[in-house]
Amino acid sequence: MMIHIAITQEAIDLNREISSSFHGSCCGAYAWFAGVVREENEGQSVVGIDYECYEAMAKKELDKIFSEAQKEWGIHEGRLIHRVGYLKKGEVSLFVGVTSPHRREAFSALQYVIDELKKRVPLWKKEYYEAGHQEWISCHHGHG
Amino acid sequence: MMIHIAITQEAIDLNREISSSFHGSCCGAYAWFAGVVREENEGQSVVGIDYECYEAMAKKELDKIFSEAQKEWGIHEGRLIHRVGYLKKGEVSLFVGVTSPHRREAFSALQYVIDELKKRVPLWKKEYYEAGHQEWISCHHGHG
Amino acid sequence: MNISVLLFAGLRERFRRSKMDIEVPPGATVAEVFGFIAHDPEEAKQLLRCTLCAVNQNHVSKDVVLSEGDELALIPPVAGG
Amino acid sequence: MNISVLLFAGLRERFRRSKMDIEVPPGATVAEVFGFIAHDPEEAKQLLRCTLCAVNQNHVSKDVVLSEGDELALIPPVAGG
Repeated sequence: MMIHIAITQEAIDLNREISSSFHGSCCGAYAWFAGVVREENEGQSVVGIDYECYEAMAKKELDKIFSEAQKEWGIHEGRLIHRVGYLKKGEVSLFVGVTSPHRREAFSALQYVIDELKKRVPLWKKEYYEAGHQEWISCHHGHG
Repeated sequence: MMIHIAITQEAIDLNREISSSFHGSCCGAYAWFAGVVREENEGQSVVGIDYECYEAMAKKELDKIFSEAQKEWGIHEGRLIHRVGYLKKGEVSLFVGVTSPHRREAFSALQYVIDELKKRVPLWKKEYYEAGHQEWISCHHGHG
Repeated sequence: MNISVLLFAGLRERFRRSKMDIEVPPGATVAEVFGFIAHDPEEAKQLLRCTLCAVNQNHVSKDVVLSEGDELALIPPVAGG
Repeated sequence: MNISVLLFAGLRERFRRSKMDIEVPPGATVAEVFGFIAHDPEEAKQLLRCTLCAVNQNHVSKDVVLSEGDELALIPPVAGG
């Protein structure tokens, strides 16, 4: 299995990620996800989100998560890129791609990776509201 | 809800589809799927697949399927493009994209649309094998 | 009365055409059309069993009565994606 | 012995720094570190309750004994994506 994991300060280029994750006829199913900073969360107008990461550990943990997904669903390739720093509403915070011979496995693995990311990976976000205040969000209030 | 449905003879351009389906900060979750002609199906080497479609009815049925998904999960946008004609292994036969405020709804809707497409939409495929023979496939042997 | 029958995939190949314009008695049902197009009663029965039908692009049951000018599509098991 | 404590998100803001290099007695456990960095015992208890810990990038339980040079990360509730 090929795994690509990145934590980046730079804008996520969806076309580049899609192109990089697409190749080969071994797989019938390609499933992708992008998480985007929403303009609204629980009734409040959001202007942006600051993402913070314990990078060395996040990468280790993501690697484990993909290995678990591979073991369970036999995915062929996994790709994940998470942006950190301040993102304005509408910007992409997360891209995940999973490749597998059949679609059910691809969907299950894709959802597993994102669910586990939100539970286990040391990443934090602070929302900035139009009203002027800010708030650290825990996964129980997750937006994606 | 915005719905884009197309049946096409031309190669599906993933980058164009992703770019077209991405916009706005109303949605936190973008989920995409691509189905690709696999080089192998049930132990046989596949060289290509011929897709046939009853286009007028297929579009009607896809429209219904997206409406059902919208009603059930409140998706904001749906996009589906299915290629017809002869495709070589490795080529994209299907692209589906779904946009919604939260990821669970996007994933549920995306899977529903593909499952229903395979059950209800008048589309057929004939596999061409390296060994020289051909076979019409019914959804119970589906490859995606 | 005249109707059109659309054929797809394996059926199109079996009948070597994608469309048949045929004449059927007024009041004919969808099921009865199979008798007109099949080569023999055995084939008609087999087709009836494993084919879905749509009239003017809407799924119908096989006891529906056809009208002049209807477009009847015979839909073998589908497999898109 | 000397250890490093990494602080993130709300904890980083509360302590106004992302890293503390502190000295603790040999044989100190992860839980005991909270007593050294908190402003008072009440805060130490509250932090212990809602913070996960990792030593050298592996999750550990709070009764683990630390070693010279360990990197202890205090992990408030996460929320990526």
